Amino acid sequence: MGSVSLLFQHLMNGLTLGGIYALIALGYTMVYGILKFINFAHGDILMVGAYIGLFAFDALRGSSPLGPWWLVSFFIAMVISMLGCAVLGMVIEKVAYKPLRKGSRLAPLLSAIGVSFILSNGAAWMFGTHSRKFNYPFDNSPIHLGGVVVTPHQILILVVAIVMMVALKLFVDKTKMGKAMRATSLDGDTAKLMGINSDMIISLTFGIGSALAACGGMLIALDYKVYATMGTMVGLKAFVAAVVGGIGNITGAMLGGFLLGLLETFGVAVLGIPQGFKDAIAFAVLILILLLKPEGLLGKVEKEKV
Amino acid sequence: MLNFFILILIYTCIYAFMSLGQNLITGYSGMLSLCAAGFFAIGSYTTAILTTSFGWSFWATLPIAALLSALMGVLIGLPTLRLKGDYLAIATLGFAEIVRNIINNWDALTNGPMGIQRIPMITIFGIKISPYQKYGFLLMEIIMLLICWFLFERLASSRMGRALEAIREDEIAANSMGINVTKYKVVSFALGAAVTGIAGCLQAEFTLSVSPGSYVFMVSIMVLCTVVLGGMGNFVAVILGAFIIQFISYLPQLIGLSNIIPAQAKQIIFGLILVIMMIYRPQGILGRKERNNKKAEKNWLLNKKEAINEHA
Amino acid sequence: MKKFLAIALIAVVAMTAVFANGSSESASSEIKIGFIGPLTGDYANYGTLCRQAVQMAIDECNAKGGVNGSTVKLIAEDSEGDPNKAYAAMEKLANTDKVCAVVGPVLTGEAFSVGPIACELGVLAVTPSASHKDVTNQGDYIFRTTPSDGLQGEVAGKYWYQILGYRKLAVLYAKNDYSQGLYEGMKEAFEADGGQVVAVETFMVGDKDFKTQLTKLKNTDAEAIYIPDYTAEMAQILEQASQLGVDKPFLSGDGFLSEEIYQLAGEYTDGVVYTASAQLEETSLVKEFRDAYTAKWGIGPDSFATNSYDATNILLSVIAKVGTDRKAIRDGFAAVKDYEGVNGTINFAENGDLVAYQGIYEVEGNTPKYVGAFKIENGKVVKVN
Amino acid sequence: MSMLETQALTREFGGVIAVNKVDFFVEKNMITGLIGPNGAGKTTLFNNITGLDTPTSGKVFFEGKEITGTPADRVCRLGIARTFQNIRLFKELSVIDNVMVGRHFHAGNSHNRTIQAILSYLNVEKEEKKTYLDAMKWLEFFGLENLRNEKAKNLPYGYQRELEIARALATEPRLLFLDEPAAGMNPQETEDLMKTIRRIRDIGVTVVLIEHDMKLVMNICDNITVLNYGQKIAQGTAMEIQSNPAVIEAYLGKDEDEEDDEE
Repeated sequence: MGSVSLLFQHLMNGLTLGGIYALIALGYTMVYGILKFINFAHGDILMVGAYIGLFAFDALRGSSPLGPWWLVSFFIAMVISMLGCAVLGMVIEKVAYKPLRKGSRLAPLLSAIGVSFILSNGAAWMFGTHSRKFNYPFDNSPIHLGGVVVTPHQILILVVAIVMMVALKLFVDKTKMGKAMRATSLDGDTAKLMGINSDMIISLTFGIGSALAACGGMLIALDYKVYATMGTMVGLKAFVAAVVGGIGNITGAMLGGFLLGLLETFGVAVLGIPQGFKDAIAFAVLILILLLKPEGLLGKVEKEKV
Repeated sequence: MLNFFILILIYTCIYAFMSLGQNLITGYSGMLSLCAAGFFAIGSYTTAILTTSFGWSFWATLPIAALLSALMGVLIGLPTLRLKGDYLAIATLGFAEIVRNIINNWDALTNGPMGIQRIPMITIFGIKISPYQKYGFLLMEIIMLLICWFLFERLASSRMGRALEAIREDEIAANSMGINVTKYKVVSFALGAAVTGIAGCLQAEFTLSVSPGSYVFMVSIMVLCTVVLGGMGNFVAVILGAFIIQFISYLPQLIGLSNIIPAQAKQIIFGLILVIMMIYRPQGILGRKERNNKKAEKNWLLNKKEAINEHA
Repeated sequence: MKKFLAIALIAVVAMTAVFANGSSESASSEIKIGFIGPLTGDYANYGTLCRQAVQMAIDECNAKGGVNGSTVKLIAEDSEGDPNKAYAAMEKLANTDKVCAVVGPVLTGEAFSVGPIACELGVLAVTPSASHKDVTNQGDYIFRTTPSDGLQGEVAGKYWYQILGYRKLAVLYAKNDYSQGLYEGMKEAFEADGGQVVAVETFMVGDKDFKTQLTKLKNTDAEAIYIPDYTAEMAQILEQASQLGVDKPFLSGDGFLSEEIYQLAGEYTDGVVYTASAQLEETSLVKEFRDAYTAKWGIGPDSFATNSYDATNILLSVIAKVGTDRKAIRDGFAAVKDYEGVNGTINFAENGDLVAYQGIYEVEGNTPKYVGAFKIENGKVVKVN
Repeated sequence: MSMLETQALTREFGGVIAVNKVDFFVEKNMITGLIGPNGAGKTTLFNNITGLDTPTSGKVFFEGKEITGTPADRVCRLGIARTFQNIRLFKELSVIDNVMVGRHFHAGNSHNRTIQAILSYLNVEKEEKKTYLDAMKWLEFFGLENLRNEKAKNLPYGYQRELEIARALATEPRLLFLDEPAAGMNPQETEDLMKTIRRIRDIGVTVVLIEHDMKLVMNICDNITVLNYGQKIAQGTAMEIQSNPAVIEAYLGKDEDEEDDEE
């Protein structure tokens, strides 16, 4: 393998990793944009989504052989999982976050950490601590492009991430609901005065964010398996990606996700950062971005009024 | 049974040290830091390395560990403390992870994943304080804790404490009142880090071994839980919180039901505590300690009376 | 506030009452055995598998009428993978529950914090899985039913060099005590023979993406890749290696002796050669144990669970012989000779190490094939029998 | 030279010029008013002088020394204090503690800062007593001493405004900036405020205020500067300003209570 194709292989690896971050960051950025706190439980909702998807998929496809029906079942399972997580997200919001909206900024964050603990340990309790395999709904034999190897699943992640981004962007920019969301994220109280039911909008945003997490969870699970703590680290990284891109900005979340994936891959592969410090890259990037451009790459400047 | 109770008290003291630090950082200055585990690790490894590889006495490593943790506090603090709430939380969480990565990967210094064993016991005037005879160890811890608690309480009641509270309430206004916000934030962060480092030293001396598995994110969460449960901005409350959290933490074992209760129950309970406390009692069990100006007020009333008398 | 404080206090008092109650119920006809391992956290899976094996051995024993008429009770403690918690667990098991011996701890780091106190308190601790070579050198009261890294690594390194004929190896291991211990043991033996470890990549526990490391290893001139890791991670590595078209053979350690790997990695396991405990081919014990375990817990045992099962059974047989005195149990345990366990014939060395032959397995398709038991004689790998 | 002077002070926010080459003067022992329509750049000018913001270009001089870009806490120590348009009290602290924060950098008496820190740590009680007495003087100045143990957030609005001024005065400034002190007050309260501002001037503190209440401004200000679209369009006494055509044009048809002042 020549050094150029090696570089391309790393690029491909980085892009898929980034695609995963981007996909989760989309949900993160929506929720943060509107509620202004880190939903620590986002990664755990993702995990619940993966479990729901796994069970639904296995039940639907039954013992039929790999074929088109698998693919259909997979997408039906994805819809079920997304709906399930949307409901879960809305319930969590209502129970654990809504009562805290007026309190100190610390309160919802701590509550979110609590929810995260309940979800991940509850799942370990109910489903056991071992990893479960999520079968590919299609033939995942690698495709060779020159010296570079790509799997159909990698392509699926990239495609889904981009489709989700475009759909989300259209939804937020073009629909009435999306406009209400933007208004609520800018100023919840004023939006309320303008006749927007901001409680409903926040709940809805949470639902959509959680559904996105479920979708991401299922796609990750194909590669990474399903287990109780699967969402923790990837959730944090996705948050970093969302911040790097500019929190609340959908395109920014994508950009941040890909950038982070590439940085992690190239940092280790090319710049020679020891593998043990791979996770540190994300946090170092976060600190740097917050210092140099706190609003993120594509974010808007928000100055505190004095 | 009593024996195990003493053990819980020993862990309570270790966590109480960390909660004092977390309380100064979060309760007083209002910064949500999630890197207690990082400073804890720095303290533990400083003691472990200096006592085993260099033959230092525990008492000599103590100030070094505190200083090193404080220095790390400054290093992480300077760039990150201007970040607001959530961002600071993630950045400090990241820092704790970086510390864990370092101790896990720097084999030459920390012996990597294997950790360091055979740490010599603490001696005072030639008397060994063996962790196996727990009473002596507990007594030593309590004395040290009381000293730290006294110093922190006094710090909080001084003008520095007031400045920190002002910063927590409104940074911009505090800044405009002549308070160097960055300096005070960094100092409180460093002091909090130092006392957390001391907790690490004690931990190392109690188990007589250190390894990276002890310095995980869960530790930071437990410390935060402790402060939230007891009451932010109240040093007595957080010590109480440390006791309750440790108690709950070992509860399944205490009541001899660890076979029946699933292992995850404890973590689920922690989660529930956080959520329920935030909804129903965000100020914690004891709540914030109001600043006490009683003596100064009395002095003022006295002065006033004198002035009136003179006038008359 | 006062109301709240009162409630909190009442709660504490109530809990204390309950716990006082809980620990005073010590029936005289009960034999208590402790277990320490991670039941939550990153390593929960491995601890849980071990605990289930211990539970199973005890249940079987009780079903047969217990030990000398007394029922055996398991008290399992969660260490969360944290050595400090493991330490507390040992304290508690020894002093509060008054167990007569402990199976565990599961992880090497835990074994290092538990070892000294086990020896101090005089409670036998038999670890099914802490393989670091120094674990048993901490004192008289710590034994293990897993071969030390020294042995496993030595056989592995020599087997790769002498039998498989590899001269250049690449390694991908987790930065944890288990993987690093095996890697270091293997490297020493392999390089002593004249082999060369040409590339070493690591990862952190919890990582799921190994493409960067594998892409780098793919482009070295190593003839094979050694992955002495835990099950779930190896499954990931094998799958991603296949996706990246890594055509080098994979070598592994006893983490591979697990049904889970075949469920997770399926056809990617084909061709892997690994070291694990030796077994006597003719006994049906292995299969019986596997089937019983799977039937009981719904998931197959791994090698650590198997070791736990053996450890518990040996312990029970020793207690049957010498009673519940801790010192007597320790001495009885050390005196065990040629115990026929699931893992074969078990003997202990002076320091508490398992005296064992090392088994070599080769995966064909989806099933491991037992190549045989091996030992080292004068620096040469020799097949036993 | 005036007590405070800005020279061509300019502040840009991403292409928007909030303050454009403003030369602003404050004379000692006078009450200076700063007026202008919403968004004229008044608060931005305040922020750039008091160190909460850094000018893009231009200079600020205080008592002959350049203080451009000096951080807010140092500006305060130099003798310039301020209040805020949207009251920024330390809400959870008591009234007296709020004022005591203002005494922060006056506490302690040694010149060596390390020694001072240690001393003040050893003498917490003594130091606190003195700080309390000093702070109390300012509460008494406003007649708020009986509310001293209330939490700041529980005070009625008018008292909160006064408390904020008391807190600023506790830093012993020679120059005091008040950002819309009369906002939200009823006529009676405004009347009282005017008296208070005069009393502050009489104890030797120079006052600068931003205000929309023209009656108040015209009544008490010795000197008035008018900003519009970031530029200074007029300066002079109340009489001069009232007859200035540029000012009249700027204000014509403008609703004074439209919206908050922008930066």
